[in-house]
Amino acid sequence: MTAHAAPTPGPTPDAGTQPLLDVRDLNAFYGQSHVLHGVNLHVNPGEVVSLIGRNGAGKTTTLKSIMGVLRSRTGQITLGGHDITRLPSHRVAARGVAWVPEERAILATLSVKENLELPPARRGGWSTERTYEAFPVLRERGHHPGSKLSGGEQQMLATLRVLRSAPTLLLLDEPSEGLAPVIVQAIGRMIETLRAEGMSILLVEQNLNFATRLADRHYVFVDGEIVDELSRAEAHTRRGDLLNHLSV
Amino acid sequence: MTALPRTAALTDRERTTRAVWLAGLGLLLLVLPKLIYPVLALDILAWGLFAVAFDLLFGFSGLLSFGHAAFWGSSAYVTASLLSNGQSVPVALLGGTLTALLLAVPVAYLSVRSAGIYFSMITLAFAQMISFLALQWTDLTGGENGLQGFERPGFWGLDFSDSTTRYYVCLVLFAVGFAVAWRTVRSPFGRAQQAVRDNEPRAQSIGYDPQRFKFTAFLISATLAGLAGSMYTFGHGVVSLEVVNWRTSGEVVMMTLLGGTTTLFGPVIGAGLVLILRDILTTANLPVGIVTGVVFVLVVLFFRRGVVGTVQHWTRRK
Amino acid sequence: QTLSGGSIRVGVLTDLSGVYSELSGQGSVKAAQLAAEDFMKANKAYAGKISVSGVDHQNKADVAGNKAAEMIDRQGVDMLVDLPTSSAALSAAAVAKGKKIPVMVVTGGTTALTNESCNKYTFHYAYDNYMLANGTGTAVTKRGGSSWYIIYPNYAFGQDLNRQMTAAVQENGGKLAAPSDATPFPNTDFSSYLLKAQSLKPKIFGTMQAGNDLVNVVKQYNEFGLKKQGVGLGIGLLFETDVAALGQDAFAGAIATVPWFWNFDARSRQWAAKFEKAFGKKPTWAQAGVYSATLTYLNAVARAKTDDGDAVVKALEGATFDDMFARHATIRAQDHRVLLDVHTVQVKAKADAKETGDLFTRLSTIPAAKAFMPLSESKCRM
Amino acid sequence: MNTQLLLIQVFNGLVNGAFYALLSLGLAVIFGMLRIVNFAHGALYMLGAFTAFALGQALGLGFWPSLVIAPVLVGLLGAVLERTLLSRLYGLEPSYNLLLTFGLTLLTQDLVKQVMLSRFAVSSAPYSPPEVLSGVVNLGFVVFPKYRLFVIALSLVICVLTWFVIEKTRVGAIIRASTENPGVTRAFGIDVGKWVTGVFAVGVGLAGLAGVLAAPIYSVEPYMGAELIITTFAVVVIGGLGSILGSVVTGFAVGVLAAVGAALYPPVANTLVFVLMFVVLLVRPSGLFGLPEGAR
Amino acid sequence: MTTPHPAPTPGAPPALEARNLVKDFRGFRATNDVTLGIREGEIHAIIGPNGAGKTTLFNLLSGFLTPTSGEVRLFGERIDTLAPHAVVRRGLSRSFQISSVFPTMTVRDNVLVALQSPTRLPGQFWSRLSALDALGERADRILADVGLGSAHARLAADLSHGEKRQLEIGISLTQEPRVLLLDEPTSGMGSEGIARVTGLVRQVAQGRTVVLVEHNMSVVAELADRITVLQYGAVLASGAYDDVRRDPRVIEAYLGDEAQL
Ligand SMILES: Nc1ncnc2c1ncn2[C@@H]1O[C@H](COP(=O)(O)OP(=O)(O)OP(=O)(O)O)[C@@H](O)[C@H]1O
Ligand SMILES: Nc1ncnc2c1ncn2[C@@H]1O[C@H](COP(=O)(O)OP(=O)(O)OP(=O)(O)O)[C@@H](O)[C@H]1O
Ligand SMILES: [Mg+2]
Ligand SMILES: [Mg+2]
Repeated sequence: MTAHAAPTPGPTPDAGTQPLLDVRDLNAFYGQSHVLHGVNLHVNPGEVVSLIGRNGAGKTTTLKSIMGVLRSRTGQITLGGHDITRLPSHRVAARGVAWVPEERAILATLSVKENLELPPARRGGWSTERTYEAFPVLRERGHHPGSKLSGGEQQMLATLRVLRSAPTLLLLDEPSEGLAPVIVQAIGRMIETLRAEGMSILLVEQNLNFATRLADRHYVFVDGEIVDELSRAEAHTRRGDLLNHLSV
Repeated sequence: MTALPRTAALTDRERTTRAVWLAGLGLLLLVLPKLIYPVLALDILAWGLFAVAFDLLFGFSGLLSFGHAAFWGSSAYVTASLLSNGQSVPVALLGGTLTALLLAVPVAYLSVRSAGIYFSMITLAFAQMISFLALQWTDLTGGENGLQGFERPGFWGLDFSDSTTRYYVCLVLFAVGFAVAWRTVRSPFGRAQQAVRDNEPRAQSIGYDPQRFKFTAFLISATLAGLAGSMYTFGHGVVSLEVVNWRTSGEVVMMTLLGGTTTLFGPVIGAGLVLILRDILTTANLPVGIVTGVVFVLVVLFFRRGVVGTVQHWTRRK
Repeated sequence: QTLSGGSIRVGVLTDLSGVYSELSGQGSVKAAQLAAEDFMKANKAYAGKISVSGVDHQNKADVAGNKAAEMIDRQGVDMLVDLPTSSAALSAAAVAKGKKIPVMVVTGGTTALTNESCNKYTFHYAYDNYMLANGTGTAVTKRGGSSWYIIYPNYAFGQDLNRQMTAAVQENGGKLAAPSDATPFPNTDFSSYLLKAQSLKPKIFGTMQAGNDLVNVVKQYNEFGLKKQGVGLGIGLLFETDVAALGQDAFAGAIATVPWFWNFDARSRQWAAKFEKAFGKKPTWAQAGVYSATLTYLNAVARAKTDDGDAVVKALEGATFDDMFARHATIRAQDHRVLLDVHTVQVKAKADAKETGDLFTRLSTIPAAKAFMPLSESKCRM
Repeated sequence: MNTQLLLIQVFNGLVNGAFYALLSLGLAVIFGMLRIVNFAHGALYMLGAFTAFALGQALGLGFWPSLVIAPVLVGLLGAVLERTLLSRLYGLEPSYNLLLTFGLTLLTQDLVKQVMLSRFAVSSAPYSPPEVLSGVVNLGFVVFPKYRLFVIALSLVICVLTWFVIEKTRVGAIIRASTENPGVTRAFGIDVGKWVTGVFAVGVGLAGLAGVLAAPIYSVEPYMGAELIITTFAVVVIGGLGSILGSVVTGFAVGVLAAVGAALYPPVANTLVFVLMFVVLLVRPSGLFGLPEGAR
Repeated sequence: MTTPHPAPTPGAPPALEARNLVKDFRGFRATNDVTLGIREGEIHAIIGPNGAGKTTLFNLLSGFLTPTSGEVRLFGERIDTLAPHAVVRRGLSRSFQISSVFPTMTVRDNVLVALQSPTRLPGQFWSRLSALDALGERADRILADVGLGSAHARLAADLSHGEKRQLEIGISLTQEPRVLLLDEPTSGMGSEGIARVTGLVRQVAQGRTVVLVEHNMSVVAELADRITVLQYGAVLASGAYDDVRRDPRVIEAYLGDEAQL
């Protein structure tokens, strides 16, 4: 438990910019088991923030809690100043949050195209055409069942489809998993473009190189708690600490 | 980590709980004919074993048969017909049970290739054909009049015209059937069966042939259903078309779910509850459908694990 | 008098919740109660000594057997009455036989009761297939229904009815316009048979369906306009409730045979009025039959001076009697068929009905001796 | 069998097929998309017929208004049932749905029976076709009731319409997604509950519509849907679970086949559909129009 | 650069061999004439862009798919017409790219049920579960090896993504196959898990043949004796890691910037 784990509540030092997402004292449960213990974190507008930690540390659980998919939790989650703790997830989505779950969650009974076009389109969101241009393979396989895509293709589809809704905050759970190095690089470039377009991103990653290259700040999870927070620069200078947290 | 690891101590406790259940059920069944009318008690044994047989396939293999009446019913008819032709009771019981087993071979072979609702429908289709056959083949089945009034000649000095004697004979058969089911689900075979149910491709990838396990489970289940069906005939001394009707297949599903699937005791308790409810309704002057309908709805909404499952859940949490 | 348990207990084993509950059901229980009351009034020695209980067998053979046994063993029931659904009736009869308790089957119609499945303690009251088919077939053919096209549900009841009906038609000089057709059972759509009837143009379209199947046949008979095309309707088994289900006009002109109907004559009306006052509805013939059967049994007890099964059976066998339901009745000792006068009736159009529930015009009465299967044909060996 | 008789049977079969198609369409919509084995479908069909009858008795409404109002009422009831009862079971074993809807079937049947007996004093309710459609028309080879032709036509229209809405619009994809993975779908900003309720109501409404259409030709009684539902399940399975097109085509085809089969050998009529199903499933384990795999 | 495939020692067939394998999915050719020989005892990596057909190739090799044409041989014996469970019996076992475990069983039972499979026990519906006790020790060792020792009593359904991946590997190890196919064994794992799995693969590779699909190049670099690169369902290149890494076609299609690593 370190002192600088919890960001100071209230207005942030740089006046006028209120965090886009603010999570305070989040506790989450699966039935009897208490998985998150008082997590505090925030994401500023236009920022890429990563959550890193060992398997089972609680990263995915944090994203699910923000999205309102996991309902048994306490604490407060605000988005742009509005309390979204109690909103059902479709209302959270309507406020501009998009979630790319781990394990891809491709809908097997839908074709690739249907998967792609499932999230409601919003102004400024990616059109089907734009997606196809970015990843032509999806056009090629458009009418195949979503479940028949290769693992990596599924990962791309999962990441791209939520862009239709032009989210302001993107929750990405291990977007580089199972992707070929060239595609990982492409996804990295895409994240940079999105940030440039003003999107905020909360990123869960196991691929440390990928995360440290992209994120402005890092939260380190150990056993359901945030034990450290590193800036972009610190991620390089304190790499030893970081690796320490990630092993036993 | 806050997850609850299952320690050895807990397993011991579970073992104790299980023993308590077993003893309780055994004791209850021993005195049952004193508590309720013996023929009704006998009915509970037969239907209870039927439900256990069904659950062996449904709960433990994930295959919902909607045609189990075919095995129960054909065994019931064959038993009755053997008795009518002057065969002794053991021969009749055995004949009925074997009929179910024989019938199950082609049905199992054809149906375990499908899964989910398709499996249910194939078994239903098969049962419908058996039911059609029973309606048409009046020489064997007596058509809609059914078969009744056949002898149940005594054996080993037992007098089968006494319903209490019949009950205890059936209790022995029930115990045998229940033990087979018990052993099966708690054997390495049962484990493999569960693996196939949980994740078929994965089971294959570690060397299991899913078809083989489903097929074997089907045969065991159908045979036990057959044993139950012959007990039913032996107990009642009547068989009518009802035994091959799809409603019978449906009823056994309901009993199992009501009592709690994959609990083994559950189906027996479920059968008991349904039959006792049905018995109460014969004189209660309440509309049968409304009462049973409400019971089912309430059970699904509030006691989803079934009676036994719910109790187990409570005790486990404590 | 020696009564087991000091009293006579009448058990009405019937359908209180299913398809027959409207035509027998609680009404049958009430009818048995009326019989007990009437009997106690007439025989002061038995006052307060008769009780009636009704039990639902849910139309299931196993439940019927179970309940019969339990009523006899646990409640000390001395006789069973009503018993709709053939398999349930046979099952209860088999159980009662083992316990030497008389059974009066009223609403169950299978001829097996007085043939291969007959037994010393079972009596068959009111009607059976033979009487229905024979009555209607004879009456209709005699009235000029010379050509027939018959359909029957393809199970023992229907096949039996068809056989008897065909025989009756042919015996009286009628012809079949085409061989009878077996229909699936149960069935909702009869259009192909009705279209066939349309092209055959027989004088009479005979339907051996019962219950809902009958209602469907008649509904579609009207829909296909057969009545307008001059094809008459002959019905195998008709209950008052069937007529109510479609409205009287749908059935108007149809001919059937019944053992009784409430406004048949003054005696029956009088009883019907009493029943209606007690129960709130007009009696069906099945309910009236239960009344009569119960009374007949009680009278036999009075004659035997005991409710011992064997003695009562002896008193019943060969008895002749006459009540508001059973006219010129005899109980045939050899097969326990209760013989009584039956009536061929025609359904009235609504406009011709003089009061509510006025359904039938009597065409003819078949005397008891001729109405039922002759003993020579019976397969009963008791 | 001569061609005239064959033609007649085809027409008869189409009428039965129209009912199979409407019912299996509703079932396919509900099962295919919501994964609910709606056992109560037959009871809701019956409720459609009964509502038409009751509307006539209580409010004097004729066939035409009932044809619209009764299905809507049944659909609304469906929506209520889905919201209050079925929605509690999502994510659980489908067998719970089966048990629940089975219970609802028993309940509905007996409730209607009580109402019929106590309020209308009949155990089976009379209902006739509307004036314009009563009577027969001569089709040359056969004299056929007008009303039956109307049934064939209307059900065809409804089937095509439903097929179009589901297969040619986004609705189908949304619903399938909602049932396959409600969590993720909701997280896309789709109000899963609303869609699911809507689809259930429409599926059930189709059963109600079939019921109203049946009222003038079949006996209107509490158990009129009980046997029918089993046959309809078979039809849905032959067509391939969840296939809208499959259920419609198979509905009509089975109707015709059964009618022709019954004319050749009447006793099989009730069993024919099951034999058919058996054979189809042996050859094509996921039904005629079903997707192989992934359809579970 | 493509090395000729047959085995080095004449007479000894390769451990696993694919000859002219083709797989079509409704007009789409996912595997295009793949010929491949895996030498006994080597660790062979298969890499290639997403959708190149690596998993499909595994499915063909392990019997989960039947090839449209071509054949698969395991120690010289044809296995492409066999069902997956029969292939396992002949000594080839695999893991799945997307974790595939038995959700209603505990972690330990997941491993136990896999361990009992090659024994005679599964057919015996009359014997007791305690018959499995003999396998318990092995199960615990495997769990410790994959880092799930403390999680042995939890339900597999309740594991986190990475933990499921670990169990996935554990189940695959139970069969003690002569040839082991691992589909992206380190995906979804953190650095600790990756290190563990790398060590584990090296350890189990003693005396067996391992084929692995990986996108993590450092893992490939560390483990693989030889590499085959697939693209559009066909073999693009094959050889030692350092050779393949420098192949411009491989860099363009697959490695990108990472080639400099
Ligand atoms: N059953 C199937 N039906 C149709 N297409 C399929 C099927 N299985 C795989 N494919 C297609 O075949 C191609 C190869 O898929 P495969 O899963 O083998 O790729 P991969 O090399 O394993 O990719 P990744 O690295 O992303 O896992 C993909 O384009 C995929 O969409
Ligand atoms: N459905 C569940 N039921 C019970 N426990 C769960 C469930 N899902 C996750 N857990 C447990 O909660 C803890 C946190 O899991 P979470 O999925 O958030 O981990 P993670 O940090 O995302 O790990 P990974 O990198 O492996 O995906 C783990 O111990 C996990 O086992
Ligand atoms: Mg995770
Ligand atoms: Mg792959």
